[in-house]
Amino acid sequence: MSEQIAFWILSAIAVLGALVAVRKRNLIHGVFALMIFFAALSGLFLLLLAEFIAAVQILVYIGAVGILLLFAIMLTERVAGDDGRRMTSRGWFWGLVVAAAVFVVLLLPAIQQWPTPEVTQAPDPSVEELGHKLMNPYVMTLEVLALLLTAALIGAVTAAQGMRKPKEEGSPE
Amino acid sequence: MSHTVNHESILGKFPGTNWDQEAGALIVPTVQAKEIATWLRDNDAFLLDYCSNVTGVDYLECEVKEKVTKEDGTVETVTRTEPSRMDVVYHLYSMQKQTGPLVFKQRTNREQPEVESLTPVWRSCELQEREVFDLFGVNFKSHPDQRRILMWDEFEGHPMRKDYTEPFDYEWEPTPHDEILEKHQRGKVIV
Amino acid sequence: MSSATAIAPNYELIQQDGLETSLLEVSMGPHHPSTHGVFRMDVKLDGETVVDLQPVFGYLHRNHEKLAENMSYLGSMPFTDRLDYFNSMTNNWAYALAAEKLVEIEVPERADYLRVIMAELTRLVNHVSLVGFFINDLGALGTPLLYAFREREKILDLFEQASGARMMCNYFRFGGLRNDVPEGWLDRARDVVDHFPVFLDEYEQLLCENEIILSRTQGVGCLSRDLAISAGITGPMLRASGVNYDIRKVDKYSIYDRFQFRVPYTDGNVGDCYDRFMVRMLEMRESIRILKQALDGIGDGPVLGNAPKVFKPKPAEVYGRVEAPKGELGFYLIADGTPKPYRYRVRPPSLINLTVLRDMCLGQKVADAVIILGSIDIVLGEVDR
Amino acid sequence: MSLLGGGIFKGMAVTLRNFVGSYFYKDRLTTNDYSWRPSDKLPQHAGEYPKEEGEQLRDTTTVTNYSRNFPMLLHDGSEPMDTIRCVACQICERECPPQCIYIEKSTEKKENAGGKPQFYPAKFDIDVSVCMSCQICVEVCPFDAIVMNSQFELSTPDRFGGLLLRRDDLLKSNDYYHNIHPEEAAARDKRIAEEKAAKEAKKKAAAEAARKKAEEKAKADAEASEGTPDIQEDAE
Amino acid sequence: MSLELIRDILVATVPLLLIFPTLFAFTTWLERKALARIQNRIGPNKVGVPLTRYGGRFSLFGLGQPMADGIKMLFKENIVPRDADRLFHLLAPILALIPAMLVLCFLPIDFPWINNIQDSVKAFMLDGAVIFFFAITGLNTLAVFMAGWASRNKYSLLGGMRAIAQMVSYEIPLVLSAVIVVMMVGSLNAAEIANAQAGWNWFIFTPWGLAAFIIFFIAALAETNRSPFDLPEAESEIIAGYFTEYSGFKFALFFLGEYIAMFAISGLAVTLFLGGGAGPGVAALPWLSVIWFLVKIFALIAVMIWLRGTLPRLRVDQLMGFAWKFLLPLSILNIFIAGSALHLLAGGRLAGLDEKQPILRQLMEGANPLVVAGLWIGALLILYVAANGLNQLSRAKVRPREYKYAE
Repeated sequence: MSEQIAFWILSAIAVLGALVAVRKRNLIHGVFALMIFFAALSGLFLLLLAEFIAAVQILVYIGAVGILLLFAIMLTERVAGDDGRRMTSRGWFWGLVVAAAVFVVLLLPAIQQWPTPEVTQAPDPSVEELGHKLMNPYVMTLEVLALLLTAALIGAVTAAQGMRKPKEEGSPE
Repeated sequence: MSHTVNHESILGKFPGTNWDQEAGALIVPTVQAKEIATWLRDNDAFLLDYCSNVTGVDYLECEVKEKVTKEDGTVETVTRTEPSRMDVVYHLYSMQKQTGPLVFKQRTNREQPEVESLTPVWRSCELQEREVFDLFGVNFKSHPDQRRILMWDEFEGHPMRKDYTEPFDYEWEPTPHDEILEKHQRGKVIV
Repeated sequence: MSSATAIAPNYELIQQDGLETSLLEVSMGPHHPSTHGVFRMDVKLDGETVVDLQPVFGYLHRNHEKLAENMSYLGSMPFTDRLDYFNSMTNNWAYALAAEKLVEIEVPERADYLRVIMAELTRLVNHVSLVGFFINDLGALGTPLLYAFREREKILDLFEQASGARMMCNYFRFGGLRNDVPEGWLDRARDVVDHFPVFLDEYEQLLCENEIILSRTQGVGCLSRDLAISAGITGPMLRASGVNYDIRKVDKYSIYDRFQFRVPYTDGNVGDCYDRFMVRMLEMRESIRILKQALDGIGDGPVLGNAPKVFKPKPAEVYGRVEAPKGELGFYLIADGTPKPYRYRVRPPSLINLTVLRDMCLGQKVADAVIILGSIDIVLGEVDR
Repeated sequence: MSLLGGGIFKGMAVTLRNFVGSYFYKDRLTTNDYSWRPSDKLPQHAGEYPKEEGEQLRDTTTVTNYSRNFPMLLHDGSEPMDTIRCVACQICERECPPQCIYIEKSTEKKENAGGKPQFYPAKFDIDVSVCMSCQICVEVCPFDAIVMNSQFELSTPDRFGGLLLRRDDLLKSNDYYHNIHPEEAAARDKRIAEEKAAKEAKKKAAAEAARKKAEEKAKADAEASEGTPDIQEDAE
Repeated sequence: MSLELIRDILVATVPLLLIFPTLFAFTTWLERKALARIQNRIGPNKVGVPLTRYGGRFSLFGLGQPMADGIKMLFKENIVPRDADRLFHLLAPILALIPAMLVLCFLPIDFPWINNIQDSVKAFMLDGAVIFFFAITGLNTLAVFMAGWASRNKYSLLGGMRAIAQMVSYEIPLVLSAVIVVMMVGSLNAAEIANAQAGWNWFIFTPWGLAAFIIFFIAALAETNRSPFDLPEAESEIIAGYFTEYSGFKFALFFLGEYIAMFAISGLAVTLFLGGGAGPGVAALPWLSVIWFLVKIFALIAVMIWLRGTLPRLRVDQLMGFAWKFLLPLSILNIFIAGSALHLLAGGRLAGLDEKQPILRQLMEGANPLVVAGLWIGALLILYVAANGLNQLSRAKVRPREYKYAE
């Protein structure tokens, strides 16, 4: 019974957070609303007893992506959004239609009770199990991912470096 | 005192300059000022590479009584009116030769005081010339950044001039010493 | 020439298309914890790097020179205490030296010895407090500063017993000193001077090999030899840039030629904040040597020479200068026969040492600009007069 | 440097030594505890502070007997206005650099301690908010009438009137002066005594010389009246 | 929601909310007294119970000072800059406090009232404690930036940006040095890590454990903006950094958040390296482990205060260089050394070790002392040479200089 209440509260917070993130004119408020959404999501993971994923969710999404968004915001102008520019893109009608279509497709299984695939064996969400899986069958994907990330890191550094090329060569240190 | 700088050779080389014996200073026409200054700095005999002090002196119109001994030996005082003028005084030293001050003066009138800036020759004159501009009103030609240094920019007048009268002190507050203030108004007003 | 508007010559800001980054203009204003008084620096920052720096003076300007021109010669002696309020004794001495040149008074032997003792004690006070403030700007929360102030207290007590006041001593007169030191003062002075090297060893052990201080101060705010000479820099800052020029050795004024002491300086290829900090630490040890010799050599006798009752010098023009702890402090006096000076000019070492603040700070970080200002050792009473 | 963090550890050793030292060597602690005093003994107003003679802020440990603060007028005997030393010559008012002394001379003269009729200052105000305790007035005063006090608790609620010390607040007795600055007071009294002695001696010498001259003149008239032959033996 | 579950959760968390703020008050007093004594001062001794009849007062050695500060902070006027972002100006101190308090419950201090609650709650709290710890302390960066941005003040903006750069780059060495301990114990559970170091075989006594502890401690200093790394609130450069515009109780909240973060991170250091509640006499009196845990925390805090009294501050680029060019490579190297040494020692039976017994004792009896000694010295040597090499690499030119004298 308590899980039901917790689930409804958390999902309500999640939806609210997402809505605020979209509607808010002030970018900073938008980013912080997004982070509330991530926190609610991590709460939902906890409800599913997958606490490693919940922790990683907080660590990665709020800790890293959030900060990245803040860095990006610091570089843009007119963040407070109080300068009266209205952005009414003309194609809002077609946007609404596509959104409705996606919603319908999502709702179909719930309405017609399609036979949900049997869960063969309840996945053991513990960290140890995850560690073993990562190391044996999926070690290749892990290495490729690592390579990809380092490449992205080096790319970012060279891009940032290029922006301000201090001319003085003999600068100390 | 570290040994002083002999000035005869300068007078020789630059006819425009003359030597004010009583003050012990080299009077230099503003036109040649920069040329002489660079020569003094680079010439091996002087190497005056350090300009220690730059300041202005304001002389008002005043009568000077002098004792003039006429041919027949009688001494009688004649009053001569000294014209008003404004001096900019430079004290030059040499750090390599460790020789004493050579006092180097540029003279100009008090109405539009205009003097050659020596900041390109010695960087130490930069702030001090700005101060002379601020407090005396002397305009320094080709000074890189001539602004008021001590007073705020909207301040009119040049406080260090002898004929400067204080503006009304609008921030005046009733103080116990207002009896003293009135006494001052009656008695001596700070010139 | 570095004109006022050009941003740092050696620093070119590439404008990325569509991304005009504006410079962050911060005014490290008159009310800032590390500007040693009311002094403002308008700093243009690109991120953390200083791109342009404009010093602004004048917040403490009370036109000391105009006051002096409307007051008797003796009347402006107490005002010289307030020029560089850390070293009132050396300010008095510079003024007294200039005035004595006007009237050719002969200063008695004991007065000269006491003058040297007072000046060297002031140099200790100034250098100790400066090193304390400098390390405090680096971020050490007050510990070195409070050690320095503990030693400074002892010396200020000596000043209070001699002249009646700790900082505003008003102790020198034309031709000698106002009154003799109370008996027992010289022994107390000897104890303070004997304990000082012990304190300096502890201080050097705390500061001189600390990696953080070394990496924070070395290579920061470099001042070349010829820029230093041309910009009229004097005092420890000049000697840190490699020029061996100490007015006590050059002019040999008063009785400095009787004492053996050395002048520390560098070979001039770096001249950064670390050199300025170390030159001051070594200068303190030399001052202690002078003090020891002076305390041994002092004799008895009168303290005030045959000073005339009313000081009315003949018309003359004089420039007297002294090696103040901050640099060359000079007084340019023009007398016109009345008891008031016609022109009274103070040559402030702090103001002129600030000429190169902008050149040293360009391209450095904000934290370095604060330290460079700290290493120049300015006191606003003297800068703004 | 030798060890990687060598310098930092040395520095930490110094602070540790100071930390431990401050518990054992009491002379390291230079901050002396400004002694706490019950509120009734705090000064209410600069003017009426210690009316009874000689009461000095004994228990503040910070005041040494050399420190000078604001000036005070001296009087010798017990009744201030009878034995005041100041003769309102206004030299100190002229010489004072910040111009903070204001004197109004009395119209008629009054007997002072030495019996000679003298002027006295009807009004003698020092504006303590302007005075910078530079001791120039003490130096230029020919009558040793003004000396420096070491009383520093002068805070007053009223910004204007409170900081203008009138003549009666400034007047202090000579033995109060001996109490706060013993050495200086003793030296000053000795100098005054010597000058007085020298003056008496000179006066006595002058009186004696005058008397001797009067006798010679009397003797000379006597001879002149007897005849003129023995002029030459007077000459040598 | 069964009532016992709620009761157990409250029993597990509410006492923490009471104990640690009082410890915070005690630490502020300790810090001010210790700093004062380092600087040859006496420190606060004026606040106390006024015994008016005798004219004196009992100053209880200045312990009244934190209370006085707390009350003062309550009554100070709460200034909000005119064009500040009101909502975030208020939220920032709260967000600074939440993660610090939240993280406290992951510390395996077995208070007497802890062990009679359902082990499901206890298990949940301590399982995966290490990973949750780092996840939630990451939130602190958000709070600092929010404060910096919301105050609309150039100095706080500078302070906020410095704080982000510093925390992001010091989190990596922090996590990597914790990885070594997790590798040795084989589980993320804080209680298991603490029990694995029962008796005297704490992980700090192994060379890679010692290196990891030093890196962890330096990174912890940077994470909580303490002494040599207190750049975000550098008084001499940017006034008070991100909390320039804060006054009154919001400033006190920041202060409380910083100190609780200090407690939390030194608590984790104690759990990982100094054997949690382990110490002499714990076998005899089990409640002694709590005392030992707090004593070790206060030892670490004393070192932090000592550093604050001695060291000046690093510059921003040196701070970054130190993290990326010195701590990071060293911690990666340390992981390799620890991994290879454990492999050599345990020889493949690493998985077979049971958690109940202290890990090190099991590893030790297996191998002969010669190999162990060789491993120990070899690891220490490699680490020291690597540290010196890296230091020379990044700051080679920094040396005390010689000076000339002129007669």
